[in-house]
Amino acid sequence: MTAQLPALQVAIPLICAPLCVVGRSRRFAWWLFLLAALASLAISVLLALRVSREGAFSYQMGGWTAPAGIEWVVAGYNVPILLVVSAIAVAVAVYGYRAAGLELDDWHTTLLYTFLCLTLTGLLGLTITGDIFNAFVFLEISSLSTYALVAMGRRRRALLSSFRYLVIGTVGATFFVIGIGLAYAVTGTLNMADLAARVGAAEGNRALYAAVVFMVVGLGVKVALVPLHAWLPGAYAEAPNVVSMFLAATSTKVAIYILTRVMFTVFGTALVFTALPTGQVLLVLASAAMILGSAVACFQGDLKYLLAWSSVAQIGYIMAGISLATAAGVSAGYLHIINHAITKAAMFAAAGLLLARLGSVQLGALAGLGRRMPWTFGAIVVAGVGLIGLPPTAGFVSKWALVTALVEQRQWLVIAAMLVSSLLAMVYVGRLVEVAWFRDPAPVTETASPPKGMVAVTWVLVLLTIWFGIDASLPASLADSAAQALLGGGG
Amino acid sequence: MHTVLTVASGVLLTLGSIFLLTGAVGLLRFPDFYTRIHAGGIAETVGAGFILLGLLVRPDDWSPSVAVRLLVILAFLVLTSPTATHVLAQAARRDGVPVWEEGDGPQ
Amino acid sequence: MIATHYVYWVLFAIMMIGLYVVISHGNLLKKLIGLSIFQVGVFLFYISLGKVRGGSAPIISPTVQTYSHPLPQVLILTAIVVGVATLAVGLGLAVRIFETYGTVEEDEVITRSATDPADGVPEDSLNGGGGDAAQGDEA
Amino acid sequence: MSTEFTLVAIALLAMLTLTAMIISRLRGLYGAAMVAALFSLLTASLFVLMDAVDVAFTEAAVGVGVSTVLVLTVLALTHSREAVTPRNRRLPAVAVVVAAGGALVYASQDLPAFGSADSPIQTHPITDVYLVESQEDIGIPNVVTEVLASYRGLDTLGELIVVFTAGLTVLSLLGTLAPPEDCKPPGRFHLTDYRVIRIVSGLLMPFILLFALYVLFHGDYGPGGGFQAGVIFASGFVLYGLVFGLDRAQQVVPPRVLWLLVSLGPLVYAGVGVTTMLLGGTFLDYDMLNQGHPESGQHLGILVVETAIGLTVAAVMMTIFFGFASRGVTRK
Repeated sequence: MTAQLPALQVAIPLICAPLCVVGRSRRFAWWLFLLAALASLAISVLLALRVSREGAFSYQMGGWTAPAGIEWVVAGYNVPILLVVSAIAVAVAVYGYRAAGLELDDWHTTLLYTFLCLTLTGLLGLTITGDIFNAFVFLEISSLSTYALVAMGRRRRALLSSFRYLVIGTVGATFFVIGIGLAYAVTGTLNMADLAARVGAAEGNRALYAAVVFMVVGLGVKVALVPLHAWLPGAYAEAPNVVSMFLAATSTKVAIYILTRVMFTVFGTALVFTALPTGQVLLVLASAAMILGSAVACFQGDLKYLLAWSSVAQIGYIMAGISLATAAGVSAGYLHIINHAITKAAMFAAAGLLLARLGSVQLGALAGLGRRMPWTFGAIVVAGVGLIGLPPTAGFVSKWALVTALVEQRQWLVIAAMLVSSLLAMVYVGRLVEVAWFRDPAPVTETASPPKGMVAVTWVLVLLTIWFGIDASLPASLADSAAQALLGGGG
Repeated sequence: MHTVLTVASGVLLTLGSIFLLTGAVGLLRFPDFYTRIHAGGIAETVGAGFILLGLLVRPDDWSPSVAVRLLVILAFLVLTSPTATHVLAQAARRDGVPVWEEGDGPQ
Repeated sequence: MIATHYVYWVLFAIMMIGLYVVISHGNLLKKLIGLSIFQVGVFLFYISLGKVRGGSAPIISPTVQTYSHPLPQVLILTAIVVGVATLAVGLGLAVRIFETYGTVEEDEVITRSATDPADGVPEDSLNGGGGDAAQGDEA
Repeated sequence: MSTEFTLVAIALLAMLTLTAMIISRLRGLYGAAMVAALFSLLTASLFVLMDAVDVAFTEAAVGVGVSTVLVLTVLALTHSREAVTPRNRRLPAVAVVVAAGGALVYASQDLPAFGSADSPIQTHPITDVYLVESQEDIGIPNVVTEVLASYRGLDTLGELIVVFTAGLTVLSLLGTLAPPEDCKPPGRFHLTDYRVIRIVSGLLMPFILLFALYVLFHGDYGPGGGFQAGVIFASGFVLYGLVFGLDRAQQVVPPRVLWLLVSLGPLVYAGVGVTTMLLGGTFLDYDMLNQGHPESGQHLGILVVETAIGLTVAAVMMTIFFGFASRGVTRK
């Protein structure tokens, strides 16, 4: 039965989605989503063990051998992503049990879990597939369900955010499809491994160069790399909080993964980084993202917008590591994917606690509440330290790895950008501290304390960031094997 | 026989094209909504009908299955196109679209 | 070059007309129509890649020798369906935006969103809902 | 390329470009929607010209049919006149278009000539797998159906999930379908009052539904398949709803049933996958369905899968249409 695990990884959440609709009950849908998340986590752990034991392996869909049929590949480079996505899904499921009902009516809660199942299906499928057009299909599944989730936000601005995301996202996906088409025209195949083998023969082909550009731009939209980040702040901040927590931790990370997969294992470093100036361009954009994201975050009056802009900056860190195209750089990027996913999930979870208690996360409404809600603000501060990248949090570990990789390549300007960005992060986290502890409390109507389950999930995530900050052996080994798999030319 | 059919087919196709063309001209040149849908309706039924008939009698690669399909298309065309024109005219009359009369000048 | 590549160039032009409409027009519905044009250009490009001179549709029959390639057609069948699904979702959003903002012009939506003090307030509390917390506690 | 082919292609491409430009200029959106339908029709003709009959069928059903009806319905619910585009929006648009277009033209220098038989696509080994070996492995004349439902069956499952998601999203945005009694059209005007349209659509209904079934089950031998069949089936009901009123259409297919049908398709499709896994194959390996005769297993699998697609597509299209249309009725 273990041979079937790759298919089950995606099939279980996929089947749970229509079942949620048939069940027509909020409770039932929640159970199904929890089941899907737990099953995915269990399966991804089993897959990770198998990869560490016997290396990469593939799964032939429909029994057709690779280029004719669709192939799924499990290897060092996607195992960490599978683990992160399904672990966050479990956290979101437990957290959402009480949190979702705070923002949505019964019927929309049922749909929320259905869409979460679909997003999970899309993200996992996108991660595991070894066929480039199949990747587009899963990308669209996750995108479409994400638009629906964002539009469920309580404020009417959520609708506009969702619409913008839809238009920008679809243009990005279409660019990706154009890139696939150009590569297909030159190689005649859609299978990633087969593509990689045939790309070498078509050296200097201008259509292939354009294919790289279109794919990087198209996926850049999904990654929300500056200047293609316009959809992100609105989408993250206006979505219901459970959704923000899930998306901020997973969706851009999966997009980054598929971008690295395309750059390193499909087109190869020789084409992407030597023949084309992709590395330099991406480094410049990543530096711009770090500074712009953190700077804009300092001026936000709404905690969720602040967190969303900080995500823009953090994506810059990850992209900086990856665009070095060295083992150390890619490994640092992966490490930051894992650590930032946990940190940002913890941050949004804490924001959700505030939303549950105050009904708003405007900074003005949080004034002086630090003493009254020590647990919530404690979580925010610890996770905030993680965003700045100070010890003993996980953020420090990955930033340290990133700086080491940058020094190795003598990218002093990028390091300078990182420093500026970290200082700015200190400003916006400091602002939160100042608002919470050093301002006169606003007269707030006291409501019941947030549900215990939500607090527990928040603190589990916070403690996890501290643990990975002290003992980084698990994420570091995952990241190292990912970098090895990507750069070792394993298709 | 073959030549006769080919010529007949050519004549029918030409006739159909002429009707389509006049329909298009009429659509542009007629003064008001009602006369325009008249032109459009003619093009749709008569023009397309002649073209289908022309294809039907074409002797090259003639086969019963294609002929039956053409006839079915013709039947549906005769059924739906006048209905559409009718509904358009009805809707225009209900909304009070004015009828052009002699001396109104072009719209 | 012209004789062998003209089809691609025209299709690229169509894609770019669509893309131009998406970016430059502020009307949400027009944006969606532009998006469809952009996508249709890409669909035609794929199909043109699979076409073979003198070929016919890939339905195997003993009388035909050359077939155009079936794979691009399959991909585009999928993509068309994805496209119409996106269109339907976009239209649904446009209807809701019109109902809450009273316009489907992006610029007007943004100005109304910025000047309207009610915008910071959750929509359902405006409607006199507010029973959410109670629901949460039941669970 | 033969001269006729080139002439027809150039004529169609010219008209296509022209219509695209007209759409971009038109500020009356009803007009733009109708020209967009024409654009789709031209596209479908080009697909036929380039031997993609299945795609042409789908584009005709989707672009000319579904999209147009949806856009028109939404225009009735919103504004149909576009404001003048501010000049400051044009510059970034031009910049993006010039960059992207430039990249494409640059790329086209190394693209294989249009229609060449020795391009990498045509010479890749999978061409033979699809066009020759498939006839022994599966034995269905329409290769597009084979590749769609079997070789790349997973893509098609994904596509079905996308359709499912779209249906749910529209429902989530526009609220649950209104009960039939709330969907009575406002009194004074009934399309049913027109005897001509009532009788003609009454005459057409059975043929439309019959045609949908034909398209579904004939997909193995000619253009067609689950998706097109679903769209045609739904269009029959849309016609019925338009002419006889939404309330009566919803009495024929109650919202509850629609809900079930919407989720039935993905369940059946994925269920086939799980079944083949339980029988010892991989996901969606239809060979397992009949182990003695893998060919007939493939036939069975493809048939079930196509039916599942047809069901869900029809149900989703009806849901979306009823969602938009009942919004209009209940809002008034």
